[in-house]
Amino acid sequence: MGYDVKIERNLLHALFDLKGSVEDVSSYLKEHIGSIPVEPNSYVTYGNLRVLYLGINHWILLAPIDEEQKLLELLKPEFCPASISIVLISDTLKFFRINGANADDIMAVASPLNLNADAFTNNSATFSEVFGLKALIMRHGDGYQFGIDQSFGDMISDYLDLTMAR
Amino acid sequence: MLLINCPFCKERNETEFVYGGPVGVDRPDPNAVADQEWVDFLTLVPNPTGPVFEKWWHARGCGEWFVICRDTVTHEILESPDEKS
Amino acid sequence: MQNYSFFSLARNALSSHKNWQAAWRSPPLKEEYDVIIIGAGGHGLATAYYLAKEFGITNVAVLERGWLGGGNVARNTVTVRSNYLRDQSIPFYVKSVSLYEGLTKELNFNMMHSKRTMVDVVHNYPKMRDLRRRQLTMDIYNSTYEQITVEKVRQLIPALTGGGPGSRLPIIGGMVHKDAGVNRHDAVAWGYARAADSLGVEMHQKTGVTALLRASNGDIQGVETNKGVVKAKKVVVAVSGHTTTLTETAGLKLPLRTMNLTAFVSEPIKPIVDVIVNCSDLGFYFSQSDKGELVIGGAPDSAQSFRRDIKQHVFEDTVGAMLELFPSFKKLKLLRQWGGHLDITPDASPIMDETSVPGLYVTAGWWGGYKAIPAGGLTMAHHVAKNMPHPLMEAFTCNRFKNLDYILETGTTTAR
Amino acid sequence: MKNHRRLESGGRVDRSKRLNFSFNGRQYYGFEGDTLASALIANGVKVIARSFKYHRPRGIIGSGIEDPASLVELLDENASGNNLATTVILKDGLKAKSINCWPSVNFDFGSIIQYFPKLVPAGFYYKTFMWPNWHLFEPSIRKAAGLANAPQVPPKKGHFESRNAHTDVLVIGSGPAGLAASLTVAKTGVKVFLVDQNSEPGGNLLSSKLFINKQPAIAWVDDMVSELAKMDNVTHMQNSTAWAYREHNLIIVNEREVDNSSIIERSWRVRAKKVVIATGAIERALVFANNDRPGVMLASAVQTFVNRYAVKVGDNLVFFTNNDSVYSYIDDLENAGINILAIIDSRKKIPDQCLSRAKKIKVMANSILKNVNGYKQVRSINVQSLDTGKFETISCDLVAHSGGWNPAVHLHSQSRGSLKFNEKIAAFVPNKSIQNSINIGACNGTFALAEIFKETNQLMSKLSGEVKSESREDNFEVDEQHYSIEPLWSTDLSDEKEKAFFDIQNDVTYDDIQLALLEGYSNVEHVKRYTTGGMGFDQGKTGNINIIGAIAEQQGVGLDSVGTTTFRSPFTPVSFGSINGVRQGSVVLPFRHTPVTKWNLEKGAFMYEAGARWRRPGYFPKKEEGFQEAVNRECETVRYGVGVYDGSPLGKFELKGKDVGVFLDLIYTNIMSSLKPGAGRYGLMLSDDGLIFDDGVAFRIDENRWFISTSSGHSDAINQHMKKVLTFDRPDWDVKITNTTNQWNNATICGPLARQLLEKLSTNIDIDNEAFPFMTFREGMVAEIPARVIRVSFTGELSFEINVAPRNMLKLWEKIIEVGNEFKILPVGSEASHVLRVEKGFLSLGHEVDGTVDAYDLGMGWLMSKKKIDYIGKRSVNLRRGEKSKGRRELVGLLPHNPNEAIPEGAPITPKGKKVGTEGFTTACVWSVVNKRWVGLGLIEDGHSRHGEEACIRMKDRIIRAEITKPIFHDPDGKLLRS
Repeated sequence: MGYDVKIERNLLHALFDLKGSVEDVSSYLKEHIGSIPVEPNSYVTYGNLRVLYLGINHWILLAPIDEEQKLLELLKPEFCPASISIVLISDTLKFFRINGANADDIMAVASPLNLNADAFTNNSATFSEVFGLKALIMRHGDGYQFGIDQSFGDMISDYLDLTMAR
Repeated sequence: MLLINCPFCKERNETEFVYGGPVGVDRPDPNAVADQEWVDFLTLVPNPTGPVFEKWWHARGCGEWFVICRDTVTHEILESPDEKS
Repeated sequence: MQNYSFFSLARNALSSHKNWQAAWRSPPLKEEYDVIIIGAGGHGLATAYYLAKEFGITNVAVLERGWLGGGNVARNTVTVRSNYLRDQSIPFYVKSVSLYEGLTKELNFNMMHSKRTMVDVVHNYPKMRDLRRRQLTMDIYNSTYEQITVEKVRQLIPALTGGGPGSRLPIIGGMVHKDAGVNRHDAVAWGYARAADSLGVEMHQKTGVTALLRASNGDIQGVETNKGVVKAKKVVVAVSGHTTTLTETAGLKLPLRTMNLTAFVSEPIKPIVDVIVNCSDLGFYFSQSDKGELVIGGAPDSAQSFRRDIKQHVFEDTVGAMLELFPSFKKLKLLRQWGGHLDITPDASPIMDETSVPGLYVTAGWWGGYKAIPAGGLTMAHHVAKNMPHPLMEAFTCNRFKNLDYILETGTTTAR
Repeated sequence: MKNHRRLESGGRVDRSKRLNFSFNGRQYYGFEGDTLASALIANGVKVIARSFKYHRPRGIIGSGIEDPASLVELLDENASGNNLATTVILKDGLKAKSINCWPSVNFDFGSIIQYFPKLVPAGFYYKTFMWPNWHLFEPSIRKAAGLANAPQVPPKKGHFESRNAHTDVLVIGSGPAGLAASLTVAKTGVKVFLVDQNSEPGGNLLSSKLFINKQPAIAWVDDMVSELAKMDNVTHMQNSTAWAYREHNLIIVNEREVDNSSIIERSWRVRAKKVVIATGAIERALVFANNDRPGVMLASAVQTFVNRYAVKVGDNLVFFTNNDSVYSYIDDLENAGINILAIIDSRKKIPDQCLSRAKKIKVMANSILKNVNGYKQVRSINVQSLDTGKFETISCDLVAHSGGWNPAVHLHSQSRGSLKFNEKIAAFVPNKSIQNSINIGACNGTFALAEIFKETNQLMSKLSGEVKSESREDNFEVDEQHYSIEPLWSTDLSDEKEKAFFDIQNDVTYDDIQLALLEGYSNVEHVKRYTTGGMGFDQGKTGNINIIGAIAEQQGVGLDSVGTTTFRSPFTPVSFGSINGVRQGSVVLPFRHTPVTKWNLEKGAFMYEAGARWRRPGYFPKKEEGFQEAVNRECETVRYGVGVYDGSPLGKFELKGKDVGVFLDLIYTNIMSSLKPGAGRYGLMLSDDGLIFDDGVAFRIDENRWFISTSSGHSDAINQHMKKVLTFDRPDWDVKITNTTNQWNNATICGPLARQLLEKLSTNIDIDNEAFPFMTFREGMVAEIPARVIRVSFTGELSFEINVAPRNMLKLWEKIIEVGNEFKILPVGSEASHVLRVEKGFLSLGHEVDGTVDAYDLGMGWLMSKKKIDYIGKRSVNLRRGEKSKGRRELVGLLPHNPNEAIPEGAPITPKGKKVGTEGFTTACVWSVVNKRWVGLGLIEDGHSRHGEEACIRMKDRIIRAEITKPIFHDPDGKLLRS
């Protein structure tokens, strides 16, 4: 008897890493996208685009991969002021989606993060651990998605197969 | 396995962190100190049976370096940095 | 000293074992001794014994805060070996191993020293190169290390069924260290204590030293204990883990940090592994005791600690590593686990020296110091008695850090 | 066989579900709800095991985890070593056998040792087997070691799991206290975990026939459980043992009988804000002669077997007690048809309420059970009245004894809570909690049910306050219970010839304890270690307290001052498989792939484990080609044509901010801030104690943007290092670091034909040497892929490192191989890279840098900036070198006199090859394809001034002589890499 989950593997998103003071980044983003989230480890949504607040002076902009070029042109990483840093990092993370009745079971095996509903809400996003590796975790549908360093993608795939209990 | 209070992410499992050693004296100006003082800076660290200030890096989290005060006997964390954002 | 032998056992059996003498006396604490040794652990007791035996200094008190033999000598994984890397270290450990081999007879106390060889299981080529460097350097000092094939590894350890060609980290070969052995740790403490006692050394348990006392000229002049002040012109600190706690009472700072290292045993099972297995690439080592328990160790905890405790993630890493090579142990059960704290220097090699406080000696920074007990005790006693370091301990001074001269020993703990 | 000891009715076994099992090869059956122990008793099996030292026959003594003796080995698909029959849940087809006996449990050769017991007192092995040598004795003693056999193979079906959980409250134990506490707390809405080691909830209520609220206690249990089951915020698990209480309220729980058939066992790491320990109490044994004979049992076990499992343990019973608890079993046992012949009570005055329960029974106050007769079965007992000194013999087949009750303080103690000795119940009880936990019920020393409920209510309302809710008042009406005790740590055995056991499993007797104390092993830890008391599978759950009591009595002090031995995890033994969970096979260690890894494997690459968990190709052997041929072929391709390697694992960081220049000047030994956009430099990073930390390159993109690349093994450490320096030492500097290790992959083409190949690949970058010189980078298109091309060289040849996004890497790689075909391109593995860098004398961290050398020793003093006032490590390097620079080990080349003789890497160099301390060692040695000979690198004392001299490499059986040279064997002027 295995766990009842559907797993999508190795997905790519358009990702931009943003660093700088809250003032600098919020004014730059306000101009191009919208206001930034206030709560640590949460995100705000603009259409199909999310701004994730993931660390002190650190944000990630996440969008479908086919928006990448458009965002590059919009954000102009090479030309933004010295006080902020914008780096395209889409390839850095491979995303895995886990949905279904037992998604919580899989995540309980994978991550020590407190994923209870009151501790990890629908607009939570955070770097934590998945199978001992740094991972960007969010809720997705009735389950979760997490991004992992690209080079570890095959390993995470193996780990998920082992965890599925089949 | 400690539960460490990160200034940004709040309480997280110790496995997300990397230990960075106890907080000793500040790095002296290498051109202004005597040999002995420089060596002491490098080799002598606080080693109390009780509270010690120490550095931790939230390697598998937000990436912040910060200082907590932890009791080396009970492992209780006595002080954590204020929440920053 | 009452002789222990089969005949004495048989003779005492006739009197229903009512005539055995106490292994050591409990004399009253005197006001002054020639030498005070703080800590009735392995190193403290061995130092006391050799002071009396080799150098005729018998007016010695060993002061112990808790119970005799209760330090790390009560908590280690009893591996005795000499496969070190550096010229400074190898001859010291070779000496220690040879002293261990004669200890049962010397002390008339069966340590059950079992020279059962250690097998290093090797998974990568850089490691093999490092071990080959050891092998050829060790040969200079008559310590043996031989490279063996994967097939030979499996022949020596039939239960090792993991680590095959398709595994995550296939085994590429091994190294055999025939000098390595295991023995009974409590017997080492008790044997030294009994022999030292018979030569006149006094053991004082539940006698905690609270401070080191210095004379106005700065020399050491004794210690303050929970039972009052005791004087001595020479004081040896042998209190792994708590070294700085004590030396700082004399205003002496030492480059030591205290950390926690853990070990665990399995349920007792019929003999299944006859050698000491060490696998630093995965991160575990074990041997099987004569009681049938597997005695298993892994990596230390990262942070400073005086709490003898288990870090669950460090423990799980060790278990996972062991199961990778010994998958049949999955249904084997953990019976008992424990921690011990020890202090570590910046280069992870020990300090054995007279300190900058005249008359105050320390033996500290032992990171896997069980194997060093006989040689550590002998050389420390030599230093105390002759006011000059023993040639085998010359490198392990406090002063080496003044010039940042490190003696870096990788793999100072058996794993990692 | 039939269940002839099974009662007609009652108990919690399901008589409609018959389960067949075998024990020692014989077939039996039991019912669902049985343990192996209860089923064996039902079938009349009395001898279960043989003891460790004396091989005495042993039966079932307890009814659960406290049992010290009923060890069996499980076979076949459930194979596992030592298991208490009392905790093995009976399954259809179960196979078990006795442990530690040969040839059989009923006729055991080892038992011969018991006829010479005088020769084997405690610690006898320390005193003998010394002459002529221990080695002669060890093999035969070792054979006797251990108990069960370890399983020979891992479980064939299923796997283990370990997982995490977070809860507000964790309640451990689902006895009366735990159930009441769980419901009270759960009603406040907080998240509650309730775990219990038994197969059914109810704890002690399963064994008793008490009434709560005028209904049988078990009905109350059912009510509580079903109410809890309705609540979403409650997770309730039976068969789940909390076995470790770690720091910061982390409790490890082992779950068996998992509701997922493919999971054998599951381990939970439960992090709880508050822990409620309700683990009950464990009955302790009394010490009297032959107290180990089959048929001598703990009194509570007899009650449990009768009430819970409906098995009649014996027909004629004698109680031996020092406390009240046995008196409450009388009715239950008599109702089951057990004939209670006598109650031997060591107390002078027995409480009235006890006597009133035993009106029809012979109660012998101030009396002692002297010894038990019978070998494999109790036949009779001798009782002595301490009033008269007279003896009496009573024929019986069952002795049920009770030495009182020990609160199960194990978890409290593991959590570092302190204990105190409570005289009233003569037991250690929790004193102060150190972590956020409380003890309730019997584990807190509160034994009477009414008081348990009262205490639970009180403590829970306090706790509920903490978890923000109003308190609740339950009013349980329960039948009265009383408990009083006068401790009896051991009967007087001074003139006793028979053995009386303190630790039944390890065969530790009264004499052993006395001997240890006589010989000065006076501390409780000494006694434990000298006698091995309490060190068995049961860790002394029923017997340790008696050892402590015996020491206290001998030394004339209270138990408080003797103290306990340390309570260690696990509470009960737990399988390594469950601790480990799913981590096995390919994921036992992390591994990293590049987009080319699969291609490498398909091309037959021999893969190596490299730093930072990368799996990299070592070399690409053709069929029937050896290692050296393959490596030579790859090296020659690079030296004379063009090769390509996958450099993706290199660590990469992008740095931005106005202070990046000065920051790089601080962390590298040389000056980086003077670089022009587009240009880069090789540099060394040191740690502040002057040891070499890493080597790599830094490039400037524009005024405020830079990128650096590091060795693959150190990229995480360098990330950590840079951020640490910025946080603690230079908090005001504006440097923003983004790890781009995974954003860029690269294929590096190297060799004299590299430029031609790049041209063929088609690129819009001007790749002429003038326009694009060594140590610069350009951005543009290569093979229609956006790329950043960098001119660095780790081989000494003309090289282009073509960096692209990972999604394009395989495409680029395949294109290079395809287009490179005409240049006879080959992929190059790490072995060839090693040869190529040795020929050039380039540094490798793992080889030449072993923690003792600095840049000057390596001949790289030019990297150590004299101009900069400070950089990390500068002061320490200067301090270490001091005035003297003699006697340091310096990097040299080694040319073996015999060009065809290789020097093993790592081999030591000694003065004149003598068997004396080393003066250096061989760091690397390779077959040089350009020199057609073996060439080596080594570190040797004062090597820089010894060029032309002879180095003697000392092997075990010979000396290899080599000429000391400059450490460079190819293109000494570096023309090729700049070409």
